Amino acid sequence: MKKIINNPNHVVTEMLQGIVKAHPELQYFEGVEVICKKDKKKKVGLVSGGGSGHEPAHAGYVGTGMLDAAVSGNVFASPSPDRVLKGIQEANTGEGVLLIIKNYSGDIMNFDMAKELAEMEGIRVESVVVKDDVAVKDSTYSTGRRGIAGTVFVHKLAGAKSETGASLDEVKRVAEKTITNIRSMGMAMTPCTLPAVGKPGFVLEENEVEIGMGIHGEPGVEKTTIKTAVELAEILCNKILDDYDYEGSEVALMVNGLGATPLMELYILNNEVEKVLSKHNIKIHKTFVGNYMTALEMAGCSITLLKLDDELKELLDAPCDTPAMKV
Amino acid sequence: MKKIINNPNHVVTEMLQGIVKAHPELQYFEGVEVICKKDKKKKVGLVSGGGSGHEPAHAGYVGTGMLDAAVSGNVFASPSPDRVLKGIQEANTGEGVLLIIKNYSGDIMNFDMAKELAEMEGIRVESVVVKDDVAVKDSTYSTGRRGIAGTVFVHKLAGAKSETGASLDEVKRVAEKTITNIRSMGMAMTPCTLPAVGKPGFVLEENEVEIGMGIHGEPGVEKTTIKTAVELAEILCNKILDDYDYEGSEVALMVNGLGATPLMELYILNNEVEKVLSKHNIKIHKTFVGNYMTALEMAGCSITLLKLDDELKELLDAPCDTPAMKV
Amino acid sequence: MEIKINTKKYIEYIEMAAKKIEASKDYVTELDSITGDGDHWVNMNMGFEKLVETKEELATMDLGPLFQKIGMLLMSTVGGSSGVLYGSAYIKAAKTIGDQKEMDINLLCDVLEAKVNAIMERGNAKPGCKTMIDTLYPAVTALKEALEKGLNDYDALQALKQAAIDGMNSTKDMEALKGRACYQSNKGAGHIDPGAVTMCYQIEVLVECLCKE
Amino acid sequence: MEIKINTKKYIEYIEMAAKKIEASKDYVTELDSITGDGDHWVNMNMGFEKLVETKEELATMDLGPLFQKIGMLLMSTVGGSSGVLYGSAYIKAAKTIGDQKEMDINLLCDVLEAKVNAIMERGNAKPGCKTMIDTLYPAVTALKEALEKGLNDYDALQALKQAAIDGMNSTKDMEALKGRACYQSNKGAGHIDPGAVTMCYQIEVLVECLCKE
Ligand SMILES: Nc1ncnc2c1ncn2[C@@H]1O[C@H](COP(=O)(O)OP(=O)(O)O)[C@@H](O)[C@H]1O
Ligand SMILES: Nc1ncnc2c1ncn2[C@@H]1O[C@H](COP(=O)(O)OP(=O)(O)O)[C@@H](O)[C@H]1O
Ligand SMILES: [Mg+2]
Ligand SMILES: [Mg+2]
Ligand SMILES: [Mg+2]
Ligand SMILES: [Mg+2]
Repeated sequence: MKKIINNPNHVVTEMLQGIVKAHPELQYFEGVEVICKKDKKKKVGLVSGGGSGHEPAHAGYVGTGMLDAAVSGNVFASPSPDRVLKGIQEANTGEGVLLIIKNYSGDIMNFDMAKELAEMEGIRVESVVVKDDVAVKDSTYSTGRRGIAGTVFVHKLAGAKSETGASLDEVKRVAEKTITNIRSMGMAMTPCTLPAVGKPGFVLEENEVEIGMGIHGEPGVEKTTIKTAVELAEILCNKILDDYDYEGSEVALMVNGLGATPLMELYILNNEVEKVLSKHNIKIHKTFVGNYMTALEMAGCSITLLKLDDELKELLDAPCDTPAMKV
Repeated sequence: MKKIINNPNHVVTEMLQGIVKAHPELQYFEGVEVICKKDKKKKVGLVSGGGSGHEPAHAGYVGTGMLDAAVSGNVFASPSPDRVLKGIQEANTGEGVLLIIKNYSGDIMNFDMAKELAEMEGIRVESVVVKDDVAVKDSTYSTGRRGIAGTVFVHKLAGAKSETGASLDEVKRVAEKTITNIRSMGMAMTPCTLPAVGKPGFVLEENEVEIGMGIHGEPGVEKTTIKTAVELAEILCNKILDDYDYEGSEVALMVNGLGATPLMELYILNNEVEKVLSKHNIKIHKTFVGNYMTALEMAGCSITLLKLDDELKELLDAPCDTPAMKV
Repeated sequence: MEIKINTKKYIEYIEMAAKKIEASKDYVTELDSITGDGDHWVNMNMGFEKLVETKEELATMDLGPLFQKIGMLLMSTVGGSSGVLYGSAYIKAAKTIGDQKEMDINLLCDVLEAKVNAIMERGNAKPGCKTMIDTLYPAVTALKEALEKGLNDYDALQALKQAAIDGMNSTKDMEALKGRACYQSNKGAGHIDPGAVTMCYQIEVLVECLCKE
Repeated sequence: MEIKINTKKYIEYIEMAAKKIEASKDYVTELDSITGDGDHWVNMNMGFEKLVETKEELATMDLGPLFQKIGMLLMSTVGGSSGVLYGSAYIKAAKTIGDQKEMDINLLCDVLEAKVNAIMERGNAKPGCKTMIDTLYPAVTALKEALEKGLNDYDALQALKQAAIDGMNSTKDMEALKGRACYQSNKGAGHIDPGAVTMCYQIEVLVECLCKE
């Protein structure tokens, strides 16, 4: 395993220390692994988080116009309720707190429990669950769809809403509306290695890619040979367009890298995605190309579409200033 | 070779098409592979460029407060003089143009020739050469030090100066002062593959890294076994500190990824770099952690220090708005 | 034999359980690697190590606060899914115990029932989802029936244990509906659920601990 | 024999040179892979292909404009270091030719000298840096001496060619001071410089073309 680390068991703490050194406007609570804004404004607090290894998610989205606190678990492991509780406490300025949870049962259980603990302290807490990954069948029966890169749009739009001074219910409504309009689909080209494990969690052959693989290396829908950018754009977009009707609408587009895929390739993919979308008469209002929701050093990508109406568009365009996203 | 591309010979054009689709404020001249701002203000024009494969460099730094035009060659190949000439023409608003060149003999020859061609058209052109890589011995005898990640600081500071309406000579003075105060040192963990070649240009063993390797895979100073973040920070910083006296000064710090190294590792490295610098009584004014100057999908990093005085600090802190850097 | 569980006894049990879990490293890790993300043993082992480390402090507590404390410790140390599930279970059980200083078999039965209810509620799961519930739920049911039938403590505990083992084994052919195994293409079918295994170990050790004198 | 080079003849030479370069793919690529970045053959071949493609247009031009045009085409098509070096060389040579419609051996000598000067100036290099200059510089010197000595055209051209070959071979033991080979730990020593090879091919073909009738 070639990683720039010290002790594999200390990667999260040392990373968060490195983040606040680079971003002195953020504060770090060691032990509970919470990053929050130093400068607090009276407004609905936004908290997200989850396992580490998805950088810049989630600490990179703490700042004006997005999250108020981010809670980190160990690599690919949900943070425990006491950590989330600390995040809630720090994000709370008396206006209540919205939790933005990705749909993994571990995350949901830990965030839910934290919510109960916070409510026992008299903090009003609401939560929304992001489940944008169309690789997985939606289901109320089982855990269902995973939350992946689309989560960043939820941070952005709910954050913008909260910045306007809106109530907790209003911010939650916007977050839910955003979630309803988001779909993502990804693809992996190389495996990733958990620092504490030291070897890749799965294998992809020399010319093999896995369509639909999750951001923790969860199995996707199909292993296949490497595709051209043209083919990939079609496969990923079509899976999204089959699931939700974006035809003729205006969207925000995210072409996300999983960590080891260079910007050159993401831009080439973006070039093809735009062509596919324009064939479907979809107008792209804003495009985000980069590493927004990663899976350690996995090579691969995901595509996310968010259907916009006037309200969502205004919130998307509202300024934000965080380490990983500035609008 | 697993890359998200179509034809290996078209990667540069398709990438630049993808960039302008994501950033409609930029304009792309196909064929000459120039990216420039659509919105032009009367000021000294700043042009940089070089081989492709270093994304977001250089097109990602075109925008307010940084470059006016970026010129791309093929992957790792200098752009030809006619391309650079087009960049100069687009950046010129009558106040003259400054070329920011990385110290590779191909780049220097092509930019110099373009300068002559532009001067024949009556455009005033000056140039500066960035040579920040302390892995290579400085020399007036041979080509000498390579230009690497420190180039981004030159874009930033010269860009900020130009934005103030300063004259070409003044902008050049700032660029040269910045160059004098910059040193960088890098390290590679995996090779990279030129799309048109299809296999890696060199080999690194399972546990091997190469200290001082260049951003095109040029040999470094030493192949060694993988180090901890603590050791790496010391090796890279000490090489820089041995070369130039930063003791007791205030600096801008860049912890740069080469393309495939995840943010988690860069932040862990940043945590250690800060410790080394503080031992040397060096005050970090601002830190940049991310993929700023890459080498395709190489894993690895570089560290850059820029010594600041009041003038440079003010220029560093001045606002800029480009795809890859917003201050 | 009539059992009585006080703080001292429960800590004795915790220490035994910690040993049992420690010894199961390879098997449990392998199960979670096949069906999940491979960390279940690490998680559980960290949790029980933490409890053993804290035993001096735990020894000073009454049974209710002890369960509450164990819940909080497991929740924050184990992490992941099982941390919050065990945390919720112990915290709910603490409420059932209230300020009682000792558990007899009936209270133990209520405590285990509170635990399984807490886990089902927290995990939004029920028997048949291929989880630790498939061990605990039938075990509690068996204990309840045994007590209703008037079996003595020893026999009732044996029934508890046997049902736990059977329950654990029943997860082998199930398809996962909850937890990470549900993302596997075969939903983990053909492999026992790791959480069901560690739950079973805890019940086995509990029964052993209670029956040993 | 007295040589006369007009546009037609020069284009004939270009076509022959294009063939020679095309045939040298493996050898030149290998040399640039060892000492540089492996693209020298691709670069040069693209350039000469482009010239051949453009030959109808080139055929309409006078010698001076022809050289200017070839320079521009090589510059933009070849790219990298050699593109701008050949571009500069041809553009400088165009000035030497001016509006003359034909070259004799003396003008050819001046043209080659203009080329090597342009390359040295553009590359900030001189003989001994392990570059194409190490082929062209001694070749031009040999031609000048031959003409001073009053040798006939045929013998003078043979001297040009032999010096180019010797010059090319002399790069084998040199350490690179310019170009990518200077980043190699051994500075490319032990391997002939690829740019010196393609330069030599061009001179050999030129001599062959001029001497063939
Ligand atoms: N929703 C749930 N309800 C009940 N038990 C669950 C649920 N999800 C997971 N589990 C149990 O937790 C075990 C996995 O725990 P662990 O590996 O520690 O956490 P994670 O799945 O977060 O990595 C599974 O084997 C299963 O028994
Ligand atoms: N500064 C220079 N002066 C003269 N010739 C040079 C110089 N730098 C490189 N060359 C020549 O160019 C050749 C390499 O050309 P090429 O591979 O096409 O370009 P690049 O080095 O940019 O990849 C070298 O073999 C050498 O002969
Ligand atoms: Mg886990
Ligand atoms: Mg080259
Ligand atoms: Mg697990
Ligand atoms: Mg080359």
